[in-house]
Amino acid sequence: MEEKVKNITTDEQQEYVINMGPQHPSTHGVLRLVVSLKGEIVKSVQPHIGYIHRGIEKMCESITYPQIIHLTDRMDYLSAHINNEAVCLTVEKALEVEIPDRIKVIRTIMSELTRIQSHQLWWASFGMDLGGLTCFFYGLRDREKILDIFEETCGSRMIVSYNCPGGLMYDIHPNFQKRVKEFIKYFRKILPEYDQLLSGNVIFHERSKGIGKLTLEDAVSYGITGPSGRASGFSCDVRKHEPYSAYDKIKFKEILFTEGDTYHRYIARIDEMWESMNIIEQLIDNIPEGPYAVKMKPVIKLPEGEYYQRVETARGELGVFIISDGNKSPYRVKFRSPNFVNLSVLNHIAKGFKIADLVAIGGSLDLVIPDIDR
Amino acid sequence: MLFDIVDVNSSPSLSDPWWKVFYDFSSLTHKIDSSLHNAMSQFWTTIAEMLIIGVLILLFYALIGLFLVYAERKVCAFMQNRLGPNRVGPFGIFQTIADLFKLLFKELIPIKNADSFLFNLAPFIVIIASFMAIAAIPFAKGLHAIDLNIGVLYVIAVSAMGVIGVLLAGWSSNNKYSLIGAMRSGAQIVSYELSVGLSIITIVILAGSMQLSEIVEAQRTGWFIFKGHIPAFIAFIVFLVSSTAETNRGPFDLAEAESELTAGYHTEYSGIKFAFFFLAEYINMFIVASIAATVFLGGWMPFNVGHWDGFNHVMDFVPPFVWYIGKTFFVIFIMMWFKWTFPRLRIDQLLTLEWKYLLPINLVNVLIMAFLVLMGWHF
Amino acid sequence: MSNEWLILFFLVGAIFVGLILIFSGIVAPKSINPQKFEPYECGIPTEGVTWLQFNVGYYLFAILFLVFDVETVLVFPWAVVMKEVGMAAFVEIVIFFFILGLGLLYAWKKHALIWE
Amino acid sequence: MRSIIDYLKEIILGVWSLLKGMKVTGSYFFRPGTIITQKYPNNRKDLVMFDRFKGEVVMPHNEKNEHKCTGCGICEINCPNGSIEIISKSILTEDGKKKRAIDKHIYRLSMCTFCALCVKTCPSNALAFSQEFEHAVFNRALLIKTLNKPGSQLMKGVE
Amino acid sequence: MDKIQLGEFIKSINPDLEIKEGKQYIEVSIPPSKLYILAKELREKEETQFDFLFCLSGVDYGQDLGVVYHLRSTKFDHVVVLKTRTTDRDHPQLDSVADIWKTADFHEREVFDLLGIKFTNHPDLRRLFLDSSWGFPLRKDYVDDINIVTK
Repeated sequence: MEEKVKNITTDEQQEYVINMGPQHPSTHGVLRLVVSLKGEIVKSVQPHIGYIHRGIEKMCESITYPQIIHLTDRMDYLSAHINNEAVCLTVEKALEVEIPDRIKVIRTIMSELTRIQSHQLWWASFGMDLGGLTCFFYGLRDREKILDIFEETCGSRMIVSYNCPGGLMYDIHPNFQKRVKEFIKYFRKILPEYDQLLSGNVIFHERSKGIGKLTLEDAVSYGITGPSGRASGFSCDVRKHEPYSAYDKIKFKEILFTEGDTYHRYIARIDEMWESMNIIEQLIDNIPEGPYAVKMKPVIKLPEGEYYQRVETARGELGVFIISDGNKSPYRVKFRSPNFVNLSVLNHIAKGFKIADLVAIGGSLDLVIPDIDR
Repeated sequence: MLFDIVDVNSSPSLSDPWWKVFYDFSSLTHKIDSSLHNAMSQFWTTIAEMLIIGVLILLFYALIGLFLVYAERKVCAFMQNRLGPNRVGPFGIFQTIADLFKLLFKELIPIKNADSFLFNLAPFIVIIASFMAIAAIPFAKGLHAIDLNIGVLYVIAVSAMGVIGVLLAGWSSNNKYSLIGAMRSGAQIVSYELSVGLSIITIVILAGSMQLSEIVEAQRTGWFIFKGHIPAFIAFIVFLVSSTAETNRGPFDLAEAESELTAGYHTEYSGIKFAFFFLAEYINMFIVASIAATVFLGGWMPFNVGHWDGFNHVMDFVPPFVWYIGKTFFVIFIMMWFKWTFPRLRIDQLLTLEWKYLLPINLVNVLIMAFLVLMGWHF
Repeated sequence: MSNEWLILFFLVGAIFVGLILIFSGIVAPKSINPQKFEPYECGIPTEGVTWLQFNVGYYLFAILFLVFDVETVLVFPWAVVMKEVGMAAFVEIVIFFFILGLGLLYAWKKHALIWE
Repeated sequence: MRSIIDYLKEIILGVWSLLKGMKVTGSYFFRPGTIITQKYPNNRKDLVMFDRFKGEVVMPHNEKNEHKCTGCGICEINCPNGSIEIISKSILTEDGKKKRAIDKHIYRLSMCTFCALCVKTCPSNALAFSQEFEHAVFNRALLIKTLNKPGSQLMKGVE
Repeated sequence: MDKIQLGEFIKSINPDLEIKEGKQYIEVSIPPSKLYILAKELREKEETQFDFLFCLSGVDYGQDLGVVYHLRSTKFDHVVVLKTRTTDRDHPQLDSVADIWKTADFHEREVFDLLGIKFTNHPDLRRLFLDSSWGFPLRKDYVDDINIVTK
């Protein structure tokens, strides 16, 4: 009897283990978090992943380089175009192909549009995580405009598959420039509304300020990149540090904060949308003339060696590491996906906060599950 | 008997214009009562009246529930820049009826290891609580089922009873999300009960009565929200916030916080049992909105302004029931507006809001109001 | 109508729920699948017991609630007669609220109003 | 005193920020004209997709029931999912030579990821994307399509 | 420091290292036994400060199993690639660097999951994506008759 009473009062007995996911409204995908609670307080979060592991890295070993590109779409489906670009850049780097400026500029514009639409969806779902359902519809409404631009030029809305080694699949649509300009004009008017609805809100401030703090040291050690890392002061923007495509020709600023809490991860993304619009505005009127693709050999074979290319997706640094043995398919491909690394910090920063904060923190890290599982 | 509320003060007098007499339901109910008496004995009259009232209440209850669900879906859709239900019937007005039938024909799943007695008892409690609360609400002059002399207190007490149903539902489900949801709703009710009570006290001071019909009658010369100016307005805002919290709605829906607890206390309820919780939520919203309308916005009293006689006549021409419903739906609209704009609070912030903001404000507000009444500074 | 008639509303509510439940029980389909009766936890079997001792930090709130709710009940009759009694009632309630306010302030300063 | 002023300021600013949010939703509520929702099955007739829209792979035939596919199999090689299968036959040309020609161009819509590699790499531009976007069928077997129409011929002049 | 200086500096830490100047980054091949010490030195030395492990990939080289570490310094913005390989295919073991760079925790679990390389001193070495009934799919000799369709 006495032992029984003792058992109940020990801390282990008080722990309340709850599965959040794989079928849960707040994990955007099939992520399973095993959460130990004490009361409402999170004691530890164990992510269990792999529910949609498709073995993309293994699949890449048996297909050709142009075919890899359409697989990368499916990793981080919100940054599909940027993922494509990463593989193309790696292949082009390995083959030492000179890419004309037109392609570079179009790729950059498309990347930034991709970034904006990804952040719009993130904003929408983050608002929903905090319980503001209206955000979801506003975010998706505006995202639709970018997707229309994509559809007109690339033929599909989200999984664009617009890149190919040596350039682009097709030239941009004649309406492209006009539509993008229209969108920028529209979105510059709409974005302050996002602030009024969510970011200026006192409830939102209470929910996000000081929640899930990540110090700079931890951010570097955990390798948290993207807006989440930059909110902690980690200068990790690949566009600045290792410029690719047309990023070396344009002026933009890297959004950096030092606080590293949920609120600043949020603000970093909102500011990035403004910055992306600036980038697009610099480029959209001066797309140089030229071919939209460089003639490549019908069968692309990379020379033997190791190639690494980093790009900045909407969520952080994507690395493509290709080991080639000279065949038409790679020997080993490794995708250093930003979400996989960002997920690893969840336990560290969510500990000690409440279960509602866990949802907010998870939302502010902006996880895309297929990119974690690959 | 049942229809024999005769209030000397409020009975129609000859000085009133004809439409006021016409809109007075007490004469109608008297007529029904007397004709029934003539037709049959005392006992059967009672039975017949019971049946009439029961059926009327049920109809009203179901109609209000269905309409509110539809209204919420339309309001939220328009706020979210979309169309909302638009397929079933014109503008989708039959959508909720279709949903009701769908829910009626769904399987009721008994959960393994759940406390089945409490599990089945919970929907009864939430529905009965809302039924009993609706009994004391004055819809129009004379259209008033029970006119308790402690009406305000009674409505607050009974509408708070529904939370017991929520607690039972969460506890008995044998589900961890439900349990957390139930605990949260317990903490919530423990706090927000106070604010509702205190903000009503502010008005009771002004009215000098707790009887709802008398409170309405006292607003013949002006609604309390105008009569008591600033303190009454503050009390109205506090009442809105805390009653939203009490009905588990809007930014305070922590008990069913869908992004954290999937569906909170009613995670395990399926089919029509779920529909009862859903219905009770809307009816509770209706109840608190009608209390707000009755206590602060003058119930079924028309909107009159000082000496604008023409304007006042036009306003008087609108039936009192329409005034009452209009005011209630105005309050409901504001509550929906809250829900579809704000992100959800966290549990500790919810309590902070109550104990550090609403309660002190309320205490001071009651004193200011008492002082105003003492000095006769109200209108 | 007298107050005892409240029972009518109680009965109408109970009958309403009961009849609909019975009706639904008759018309609703039934299918047996052992997994369907498991409590929902995102598709994963529940770990451990659900009815555990559960630490919610509202014990103090419950006590505070008791104090203040009793106070509300006391204030209601005062509010009704406030107009008639006049100044004396006002002075009394100021003292009453002052003491209560001190209590709240004490709880505030002692960090009792923080949910753990 | 200072703390009381701060306290009141906090309340007023907080309520103000909430009102600003309510302004946004409220303004949309009273402007139903901004709604852009499409009533999908009702507007089917005037729903026009963009001309580059990747609906499904088709093989355009001209009015004489001729297509351009030579059966070279490049699309089959390039398809990353193996959704294209080419069954070829050998036919006798007019001058009596044996020649490889297409018998069946089998396209499995259920496996297609719309990467457009087949359309792009086809040397004779025999494939194209249609605007069809309603792919749902009741039988999975209907998703396996034969792209060349029965009795169709290779267009003259296409090698 | 540019690439050549960096190579020379690393050579000065440990003269027996095999340092190759790759196309992009400087590549250091290192036997498993010395990996942990070098990693710690690279992380802590004032001149290098490789504080950001941005990629950790396991590679099956056919005969050997190896791990490639991509390190970057946030202060100097220079990159070094460490390569280590072990010939033991049945019980491959390497030292974990999870206490130097916390990001290695998940990366090493992934490598363990997909290639079967055990990391000693890892805080929580469990399979990440797959359950224990699977083999190690990224190995070249992995056979799965059901799920892998070869044409």
